[in-house]
Amino acid sequence: MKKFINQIENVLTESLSGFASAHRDLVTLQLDPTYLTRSQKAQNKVVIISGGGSGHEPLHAGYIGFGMLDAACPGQVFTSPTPDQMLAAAEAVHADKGVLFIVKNYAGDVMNFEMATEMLPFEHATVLTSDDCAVVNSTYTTGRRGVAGTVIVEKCVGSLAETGADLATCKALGDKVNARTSSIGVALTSCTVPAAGRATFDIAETELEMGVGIHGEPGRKREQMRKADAIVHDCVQAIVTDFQSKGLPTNQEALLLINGFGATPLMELYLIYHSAAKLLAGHGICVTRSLVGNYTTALDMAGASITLCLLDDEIKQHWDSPVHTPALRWGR
Amino acid sequence: MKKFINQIENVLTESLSGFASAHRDLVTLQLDPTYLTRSQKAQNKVVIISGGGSGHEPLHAGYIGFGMLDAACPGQVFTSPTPDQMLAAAEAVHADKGVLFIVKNYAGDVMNFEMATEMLPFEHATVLTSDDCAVVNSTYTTGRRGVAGTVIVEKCVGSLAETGADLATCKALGDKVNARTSSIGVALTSCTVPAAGRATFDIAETELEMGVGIHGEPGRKREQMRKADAIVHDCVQAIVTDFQSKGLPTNQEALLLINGFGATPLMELYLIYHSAAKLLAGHGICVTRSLVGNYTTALDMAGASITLCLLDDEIKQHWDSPVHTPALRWGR
Amino acid sequence: MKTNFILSASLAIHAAIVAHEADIESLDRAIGDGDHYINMKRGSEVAASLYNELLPLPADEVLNKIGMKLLSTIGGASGPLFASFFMSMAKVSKQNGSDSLLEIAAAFAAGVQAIMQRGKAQIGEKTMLDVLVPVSHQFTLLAAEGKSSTEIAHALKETANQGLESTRNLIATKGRAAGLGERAIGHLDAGAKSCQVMIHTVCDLVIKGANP
Amino acid sequence: MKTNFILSASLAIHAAIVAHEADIESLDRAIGDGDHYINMKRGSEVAASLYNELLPLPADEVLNKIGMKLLSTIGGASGPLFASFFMSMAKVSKQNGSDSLLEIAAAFAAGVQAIMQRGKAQIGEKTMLDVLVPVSHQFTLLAAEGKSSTEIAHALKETANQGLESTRNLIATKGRAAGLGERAIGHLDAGAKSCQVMIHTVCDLVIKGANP
Ligand SMILES: Nc1ncnc2c1ncn2[C@@H]1O[C@H](COP(=O)(O)OP(=O)(O)O)[C@@H](O)[C@H]1O
Ligand SMILES: Nc1ncnc2c1ncn2[C@@H]1O[C@H](COP(=O)(O)OP(=O)(O)O)[C@@H](O)[C@H]1O
Ligand SMILES: [Mg+2]
Ligand SMILES: [Mg+2]
Ligand SMILES: [Mg+2]
Ligand SMILES: [Mg+2]
Repeated sequence: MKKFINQIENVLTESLSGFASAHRDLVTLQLDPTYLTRSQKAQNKVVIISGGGSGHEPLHAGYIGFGMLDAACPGQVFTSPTPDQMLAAAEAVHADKGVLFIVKNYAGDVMNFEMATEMLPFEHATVLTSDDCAVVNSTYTTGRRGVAGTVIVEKCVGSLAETGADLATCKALGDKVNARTSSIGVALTSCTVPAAGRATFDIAETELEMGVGIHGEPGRKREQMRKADAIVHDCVQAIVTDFQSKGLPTNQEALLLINGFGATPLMELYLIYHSAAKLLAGHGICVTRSLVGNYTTALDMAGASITLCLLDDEIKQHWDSPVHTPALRWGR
Repeated sequence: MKKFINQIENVLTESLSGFASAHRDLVTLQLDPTYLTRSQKAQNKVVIISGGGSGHEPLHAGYIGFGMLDAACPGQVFTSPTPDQMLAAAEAVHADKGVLFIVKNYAGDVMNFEMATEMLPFEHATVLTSDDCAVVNSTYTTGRRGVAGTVIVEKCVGSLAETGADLATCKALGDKVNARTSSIGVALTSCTVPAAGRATFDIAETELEMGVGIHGEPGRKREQMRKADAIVHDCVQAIVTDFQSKGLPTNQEALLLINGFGATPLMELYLIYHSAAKLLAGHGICVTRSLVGNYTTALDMAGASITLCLLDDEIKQHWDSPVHTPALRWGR
Repeated sequence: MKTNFILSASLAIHAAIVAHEADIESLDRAIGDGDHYINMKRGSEVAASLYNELLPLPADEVLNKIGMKLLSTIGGASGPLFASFFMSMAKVSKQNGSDSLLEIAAAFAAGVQAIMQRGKAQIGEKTMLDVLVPVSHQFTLLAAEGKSSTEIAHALKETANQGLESTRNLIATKGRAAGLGERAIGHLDAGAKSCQVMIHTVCDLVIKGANP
Repeated sequence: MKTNFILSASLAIHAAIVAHEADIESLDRAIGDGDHYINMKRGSEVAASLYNELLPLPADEVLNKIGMKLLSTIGGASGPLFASFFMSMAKVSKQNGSDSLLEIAAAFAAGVQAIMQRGKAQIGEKTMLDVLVPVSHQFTLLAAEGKSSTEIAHALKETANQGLESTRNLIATKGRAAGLGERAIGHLDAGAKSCQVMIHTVCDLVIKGANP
């Protein structure tokens, strides 16, 4: 393992300190318990708080700021944060209209946020994101994982909250965006968790992991490496099938997010975009919004995920509205 | 080599097509010869054109748009573009106030741009960027390489050009920013050029390349891998020494750019930022502007470069001014 | 249960987790995300570090403080689960006492019940519960039969082994391995492994003569 | 020089470059950026593809068109250098003719001179010039002495070998390897290697009886 680190134990604190210092106009860091908030506390709005294991940067702290999150709680690498972080963050940012938590659907995240909300003295609600269509849903499982689609949920809900909308309305939009969003990921290499010091999985030069998560968990299937168009074809097929099984009409406008896992060059991400947009057009889906880059990473994993969000006027409006965060900024 | 590609020969065209389609509100792609321009042609200003080998994305095409470039000419991977591309781009965007080329100082880039300018029917000038302080300058060599500092030059000159400034003034600012900018890079792994199909250099788990360029050229020295603080210390020392040897006072405000080469997680880049800002403070340098992320990459190389630009009021103004490009956007 | 015993167990558990680094780590790497060992180490370390602070306190408070500390230290899936375990154990110990083996077994059962509630999981879902539930069941049974603490300790070690082994051929329906479908078959569950290690450690203390 | 000869040489050069892929590639990978083989292949391929189009044209136009095409095809450092070579050779061939060996040598010298001007480089800087300059010098000398084309071809192959070998112990002061300082020592220059390959190829055509 070769990484730019000093002591394994200090990686998070040093990195978060650098982040907070580089973006001191936008975010403020608190340690012990660890959470980040906007530098300027918002007033009289539903506050949006997210969090999760570290290693997915810029998710979530990179999305703190006007039009998106009010606070974020980073856990250890790939490990959910703890309830005390969430309680302290909520205490720091709440602005009398309630707290909305945006939580990626993993047992650990769900349980820690749940324990926090049980102790929380404010009105609150939670949007659970579960956009990963690689995980087959069944009544027996904990359900699908939340992956890169979470960024779209955070952007739209964050935008709505800025308008003064109430907690129930914000939660409803989050749930709607989540329901209309589907993702699938492909890994070409594993990532290396700093504290582990070695790759989470081994994979040959001729293989890929299809349906991989964002934690270096093995995917649904180990498959043969093949041309980009063939890989993208299977991903797009999975997403379209997912929408069909939900009864969502696919002949409409969509937002296409091509997300790099951390070690995949932009050159390849745009090539994937090109391939995906063409295939989607064949399904009657017209890509009118896009985001291409590293938005929900898995440390240094080579690979990418494809996320599609079926737009309607409300989602479009909240995607397009101004946002000003370290990692996503437009309109101001 | 595992990459998201179809045919090696089509990588660039497919990737550029994806880029142009994802950012169709901002950029337009022409093929044969290949160049990209703003979707909306600017009027009555010095036009800024850059270009260079591909593989450094988002450099340069990602910086086309208001407040930065008018056009960019991408070459083959790590290979300078050809004069016909530059001539066609200039022909397409020139707006009666002359053409300013921003060229990274490499023999190939310099010669190709030179041959283009010899045939160019418009008033023109060239800013050669040479911020890489790893390459020892001497009267015998071609001089220092242009690396990530090029982004700062493009941003500032692009801002000035929007104000209607004339060609000589734009060139002068570019030269000044370049003179006040110093960079040095460290690679932990090699990159893999798609057409070559294998890593450009081999490097052990215990080694790093100090003073590496952005093309997978070996660096100045192969050194032992060590803690981030020790690596960053040597980089900061090289930059400060460079400024001192140029007679530039270092006790002033600066812009710190921590640039990832493509496979380095944001977590590590912010850790480097934290370490560098602390060390710079010890030299009396106060970091008041920053940029952390993948801005001048070397395909899938793991590693990072540190760039410092000594600010003055003029540079600050042009750094802060609004910019709206695919890869850099603020203020609108 | 005595404060002294709980704190000795906590030190021994920390040592045992560290001694089993390779096993625990590789299991979570195979079908999880590879952090379970790090999480267990962080948790057991912080629990052990409370030794001096907790020594003067009654057992139920000790259990509760350990639970609270784990809650704000471990994170992940195992953090809230183990925290719930200790906090529930504390509550029942306080209400009913935990002097007799039967009372300890009841407190343990309450802890396991809390894990089931928090994680909305049952036995057979390829989690730590596949060790904890049978161990708890057996514990209560043997305590009711009036078996000695040493006899119980020997038996529970064996039950823990079987529980761990039972996770091998299961498909996971809870936790991260749930994303893997059939690929999880053939691997032991990491959380089950660390529970087996901890149960062995505590039972060994008893077998060596410690008084619970 | 005859159109026929130039075009045969162009086909042979393309084949020779491809045959030397491994050598050329590994040299630019060692102290450059690894693309020199790809650049040379792209350039020689496109030059070869012009065969039918150029066959009816006079030699100087053929040389010029090859130069122009290389300029818009190769890129990198070698693109403008080889383009300048051919375009200058074309110009001097047109002015002075290129029927005699002496005239061909003069055109070659003009081509090499153009490379020196475009790249602002001299011999001894660890570039293709370390092959081209001595070859040009030797060519002019032997042509002036009235040596036969076959004699000259044999001699130039040897000169090219020596020139290539001379780059081994140089520090580079031009091109990408200039960033490496002493680390470049011990490696041959990639551009020098491809020039040696091309000169050998053309000389072999002459030795086999082709009429330049
Ligand atoms: N819902 C659940 N109920 C009981 N145990 C669970 C549940 N989800 C996960 N676990 C246990 O937690 C273990 C993983 O813990 P850990 O690796 O620390 O957290 P994470 O899964 O968040 O990375 C699994 O091996 C499993 O035994
Ligand atoms: N200024 C120069 N003058 C002459 N030859 C040069 C010069 N710069 C580079 N070269 C030659 O070009 C070769 C490299 O070509 P190539 O790899 O195609 O381009 P690049 O260096 O742009 O990647 C070097 O090996 C050297 O022989
Ligand atoms: Mg985890
Ligand atoms: Mg090159
Ligand atoms: Mg885990
Ligand atoms: Mg090269």
